[in-house]
Amino acid sequence: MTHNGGGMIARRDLTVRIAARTDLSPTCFRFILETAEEIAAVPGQFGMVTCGAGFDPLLRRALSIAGVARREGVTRVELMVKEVGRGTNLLRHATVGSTLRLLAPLGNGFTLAPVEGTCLGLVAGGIGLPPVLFAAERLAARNVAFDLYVGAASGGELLDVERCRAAAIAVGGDLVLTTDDGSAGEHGFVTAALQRRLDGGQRYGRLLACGPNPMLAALTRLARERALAAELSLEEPMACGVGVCLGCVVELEDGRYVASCKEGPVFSVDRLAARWWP
Amino acid sequence: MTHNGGGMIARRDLTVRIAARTDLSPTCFRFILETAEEIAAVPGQFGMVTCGAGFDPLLRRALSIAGVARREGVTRVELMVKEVGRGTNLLRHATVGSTLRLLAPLGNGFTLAPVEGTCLGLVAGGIGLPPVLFAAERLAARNVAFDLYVGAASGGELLDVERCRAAAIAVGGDLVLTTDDGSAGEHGFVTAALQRRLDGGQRYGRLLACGPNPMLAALTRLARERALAAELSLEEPMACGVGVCLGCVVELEDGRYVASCKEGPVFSVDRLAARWWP
Amino acid sequence: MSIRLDTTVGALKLANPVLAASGTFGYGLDLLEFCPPESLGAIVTKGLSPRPRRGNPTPRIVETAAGMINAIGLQNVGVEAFCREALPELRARGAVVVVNVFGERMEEYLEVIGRCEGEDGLAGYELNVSCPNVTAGGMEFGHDPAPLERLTAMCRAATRRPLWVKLSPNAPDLVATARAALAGGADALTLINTMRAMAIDADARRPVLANGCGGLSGPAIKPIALRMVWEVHKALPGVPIVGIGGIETGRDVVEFLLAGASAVQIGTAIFRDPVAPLRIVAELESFCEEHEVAHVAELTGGLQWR
Amino acid sequence: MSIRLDTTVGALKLANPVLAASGTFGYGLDLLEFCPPESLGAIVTKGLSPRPRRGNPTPRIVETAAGMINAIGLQNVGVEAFCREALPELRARGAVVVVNVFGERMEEYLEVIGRCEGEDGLAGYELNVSCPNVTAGGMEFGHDPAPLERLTAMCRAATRRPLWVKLSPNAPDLVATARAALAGGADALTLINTMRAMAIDADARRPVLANGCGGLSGPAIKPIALRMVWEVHKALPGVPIVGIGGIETGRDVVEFLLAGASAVQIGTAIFRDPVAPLRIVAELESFCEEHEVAHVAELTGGLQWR
Ligand SMILES: Cc1cc2nc3c(=O)[nH]c(=O)nc-3n(C[C@H](O)[C@H](O)[C@H](O)COP(=O)(O)OP(=O)(O)OC[C@H]3O[C@@H](n4cnc5c(N)ncnc54)[C@H](O)[C@@H]3O)c2cc1C
Ligand SMILES: Cc1cc2nc3c(=O)[nH]c(=O)nc-3n(C[C@H](O)[C@H](O)[C@H](O)COP(=O)(O)OP(=O)(O)OC[C@H]3O[C@@H](n4cnc5c(N)ncnc54)[C@H](O)[C@@H]3O)c2cc1C
Ligand SMILES: Cc1cc2nc3c(=O)[nH]c(=O)nc-3n(C[C@H](O)[C@H](O)[C@H](O)COP(=O)(O)O)c2cc1C
Ligand SMILES: Cc1cc2nc3c(=O)[nH]c(=O)nc-3n(C[C@H](O)[C@H](O)[C@H](O)COP(=O)(O)O)c2cc1C
Ligand code: FES
Ligand code: FES
Repeated sequence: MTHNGGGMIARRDLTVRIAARTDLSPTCFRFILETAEEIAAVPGQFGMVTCGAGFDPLLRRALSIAGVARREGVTRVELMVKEVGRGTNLLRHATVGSTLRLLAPLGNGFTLAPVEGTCLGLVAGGIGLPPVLFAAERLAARNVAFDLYVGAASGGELLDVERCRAAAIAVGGDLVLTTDDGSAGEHGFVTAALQRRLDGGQRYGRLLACGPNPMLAALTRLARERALAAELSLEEPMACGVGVCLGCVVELEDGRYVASCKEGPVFSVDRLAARWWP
Repeated sequence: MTHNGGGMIARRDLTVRIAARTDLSPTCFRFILETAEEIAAVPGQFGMVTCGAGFDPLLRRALSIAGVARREGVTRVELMVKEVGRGTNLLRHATVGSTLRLLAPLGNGFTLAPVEGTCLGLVAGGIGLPPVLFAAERLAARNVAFDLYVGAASGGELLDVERCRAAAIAVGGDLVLTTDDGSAGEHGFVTAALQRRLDGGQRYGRLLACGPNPMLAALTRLARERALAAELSLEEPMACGVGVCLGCVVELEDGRYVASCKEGPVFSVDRLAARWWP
Repeated sequence: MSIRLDTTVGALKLANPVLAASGTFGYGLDLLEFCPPESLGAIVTKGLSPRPRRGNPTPRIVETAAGMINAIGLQNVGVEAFCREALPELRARGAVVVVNVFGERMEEYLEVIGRCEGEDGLAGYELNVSCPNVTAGGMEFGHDPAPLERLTAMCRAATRRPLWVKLSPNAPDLVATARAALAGGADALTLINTMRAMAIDADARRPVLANGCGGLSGPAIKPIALRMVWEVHKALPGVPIVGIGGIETGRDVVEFLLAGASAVQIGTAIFRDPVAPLRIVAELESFCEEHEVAHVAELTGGLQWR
Repeated sequence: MSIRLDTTVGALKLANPVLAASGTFGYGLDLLEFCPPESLGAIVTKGLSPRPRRGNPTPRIVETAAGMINAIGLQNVGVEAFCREALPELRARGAVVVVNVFGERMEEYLEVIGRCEGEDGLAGYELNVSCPNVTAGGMEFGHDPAPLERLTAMCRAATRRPLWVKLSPNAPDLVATARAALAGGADALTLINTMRAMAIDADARRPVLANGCGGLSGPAIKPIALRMVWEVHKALPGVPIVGIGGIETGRDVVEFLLAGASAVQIGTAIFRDPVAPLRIVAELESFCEEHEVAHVAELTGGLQWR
């Protein structure tokens, strides 16, 4: 109820320059945003980004931070965006070199601490990749072992496969790719691939996941059935991103609604209300 | 009350590409819009241009056509724009290479026919230049004689002086420049410069003018006092540009309100109600 | 799949549910090359009074966020000029024409209808009882159920053609005015007209509009219009509603139909895009194709409350 | 020139006329590094009820053209938690705090006020009688003059602190409700709350919001809010008004002041820009400098009708 400064890292609202935009798939693109100011973030945290100049669209859009690095006095923030509506369409067509406002870092990220004796399981579905890839690269840098599961609708929608592979290889982990249509990797849902590995005896000390709600629901069921620790990054519609509108609430097991922008967007599955594993 | 097709020239609503934008002054810029389609226009006609992608700003902006030419299958429409508010700000920052919608040509233009025994007087104030320069260049091409009076707040705001000079010289006419602050050309209002020439015996068969309302009011007084024929291009706030909203009406001497987008924007001073020469 | 776009508003059959709104499409003949009137479900004329009206002084319009305020003051050519000059061409083209009627007194409504009754080729009347711009021009009818019912009944007695009453969103009690219009014999309700609004010029310390206040239209009001259509539909199920307010796309039309409208009108959207009504018909058709809606009329009132 | 930004709302002195609105600034401590509560004229708390409330199921918000609809359902921590957990820090910071109060029954309003009366450092109360989201939550008070007067009088009897009543734009007769609030002893009127509105998911054929309807806020409603402020100011000159609705800039504030407001509240703008209220104070100051307004209070009611 009181002051949330995004943990230890100070939130800032900065004017950032669109330094680059590259297509990742027919629907997704990468944004590199630059500023001379310092910003830090942990995987799972997000930013609120302005899109468009007028009052329509009115609100900022929530986007997970896919990476952040500072070099030679410039902070580079990486976003990965899927065009799904008007706001993301405007972002896709924003001029490289023009500026946006980025309010970040917001919310709480994934728990990256290693778990004695096991490795972590990272699971991304579709445009759920950015926080998961960010986590993978941070874990790789700290030499914490993990397997990385990445699913998409089709082969063309698998994003940044080489970086995913490099991160997993760096810690001796597996990269498991799946597509709903079987056009690349294993055929079927990414949660099914995970389940097969679990059934085959693979153990994970903690699952970290982001993706569409049906995937997260499947994962929640799986984690609860097998008593696995799991953290999910949820996507609720957000107006403010900073805990004052109460638009983005998630129902917890105790019946409370909490602001996912502030207490989340990453939630441990055992805190979530039953509607998350219907 | 019925069908207005902009005279003989068909109106069209076209997607046009911003081929170039160049600064003309600290506040004004030139737009070159390209399309493979054919558009024609006469000086004094205007277009309605979209600005921005969303519903804010909602309406198109009215902009006079400063020139139009077709070469090698491409029509180039020239606009000259002063940044005064949100719409024109968005236009200023629109990406070269991106597209706009242009509904044009609209309204009725100046009478360019020569008047036996006299030359024409063309008068532009500030961003009133585009239709007047278009008229000057068309008249020059037809070898109809005119003097060209161009006024601005200061020397830096005198737009496209070389083209103005070239057009006037081509027909042996004078280019008279004035600035309100005396920083270039004659000191004072452009209408005062015109009045001095008239007092000195200069005669004009018809005045064609565009500029801010106070200038047009001064010119109307002058024209009515001396019984000179004069046509003014007026700028009323417009929503539709095509005669259906009745937002842009101008009061005529007979008390009627007529849509300036349809019956104008060019009006003969003798048709205008008294409020035009208060 | 071939989609049926036809619909009915009461007894009136329309080829499609997309109409041009009053005051935003002139007398139907200004945009022939973009949007021929016969291509629409119907056109509603600019509000007609017995005699020509000058309207308000300028400025008459001002843009607002995703909207605009107008205070045109019901400038129009008068019913006589309309019948003589525009109607023949509309008729020749096969346009379905609804005459938007208003007056400062009840008799004036009757005068307009009376003049039109002498003409073939008019599909019906829409009573504008809700214009917020002219103090004497209908405000009281639209806000007060009793006189509204009286006015509607008088007009009802004067014609057998379809009679629509266009409701004011500024009325104290929307459903009460709706009931009054029906009690008076209205065949359908059009909603909504513009919302009373104001813009101020901070530099000049004056209202922007010469009239002071005006009516807000455009996408800004769509969520309110949609709520009002749904509210009236819920309160008076089965009553034909013509929905209007901020419609810009075929998807918007679907929303109004689901909320209970049988047809819709396109107003301010025409100012941004002269081809808007036709584009919207096409978008509506695509939506129906994608969603396997065989007949657009199936959508009316199809909203499932959660 | 040094500009005086201080103003008064009735007897309450404020350092500047820019307040954070209820429901858009939490309990004042969420945006400390962007907008410390003590830097504003005052902050209005999220609506407080006697006991904590869960609020509505999700989705609770949806964006519309230049606006948004919310149906939060008045989720709040309850007055007790507020007084214990947030108020001490607000007090320590020197923030001017107005408690936004609501209840499902009259007694609940009194419970909230009763609990707050035991606390120092509260500047006043704002009664939310206009929340369109909770069927039982104030709707009747805000729409019907008689119960509104009774409610206001009961609350008046319970406190000597400034008492504001926040009016509903959905009320049948705005001026009548304003009069009722004053008759009950209100010191000032806040207007407007959100406008009842609806968004429909055409694919799902359902309302977007779990609650069905919600309240529209943001720039879309500014022209309506401004008109309402002016209307109440004209009808009841001299009555202190706190203006609200779609304010995004210092210039917007000037417009509301000219229309008759003594102070304003910033709501939805905070969602776009966490520093909005402070930025707006700065813009207001610049406006006054440029226009040689020595004291911002001079602007109140300064609109010249044309
Ligand atoms: C914490 C968080 C992190 C996210 N990270 C990413 C990311 O890294 N990459 C990415 O592409 N997308 C991400 N999203 C989803 C992204 O915010 C939406 O896709 C985006 O807001 C859609 O906007 P639009 O205008 O294009 O779509 P529209 O459908 O036109 O948006 C309409 C409204 O719905 C909201 N909305 C629509 N879809 C979503 C959604 N899935 N989640 C939340 N709000 C939504 C919008 O914010 C807007 O207010 C994230 C969402 C959240 C909450
Ligand atoms: C027939 C005609 C021809 C024009 N030709 C030119 C031209 O060649 N170059 C040029 O720079 N400008 C021209 N203008 C003026 C131009 O339309 C306005 O400057 C522009 O609309 C301002 O938009 P904005 O959003 O930047 O300003 P804002 O002040 O933010 O606009 C707010 C609203 O007021 C209207 N508005 C503001 N100023 C004017 C104005 N002077 N005339 C009409 N409406 C206005 C806008 O259309 C908009 O609806 C012309 C206007 C008309 C009517
Ligand atoms: C410029 C203008 C003029 C209008 N004139 C009339 C009119 O004469 N009669 C009428 O009933 N409604 C009139 N209206 C209201 C529209 O028909 C419509 O009800 C309103 O604009 C809301 O729809 P929209 O948001 O699609 O524009 C007018 C609206 C505008 C914008
Ligand atoms: C998400 C949200 C929550 C709100 N909660 C409250 C509330 O608890 N009590 C109240 O009186 N008003 C509440 N309001 C209304 C605002 O205080 C304000 O009256 C309205 O939003 C219009 O102002 P705006 O356009 O500046 O947002 C809320 C508004 C929003 C958008
Ligand atoms: S988005 Fe506003 S509280 Fe979370
Ligand atoms: S701008 Fe609409 S009638 Fe002229």
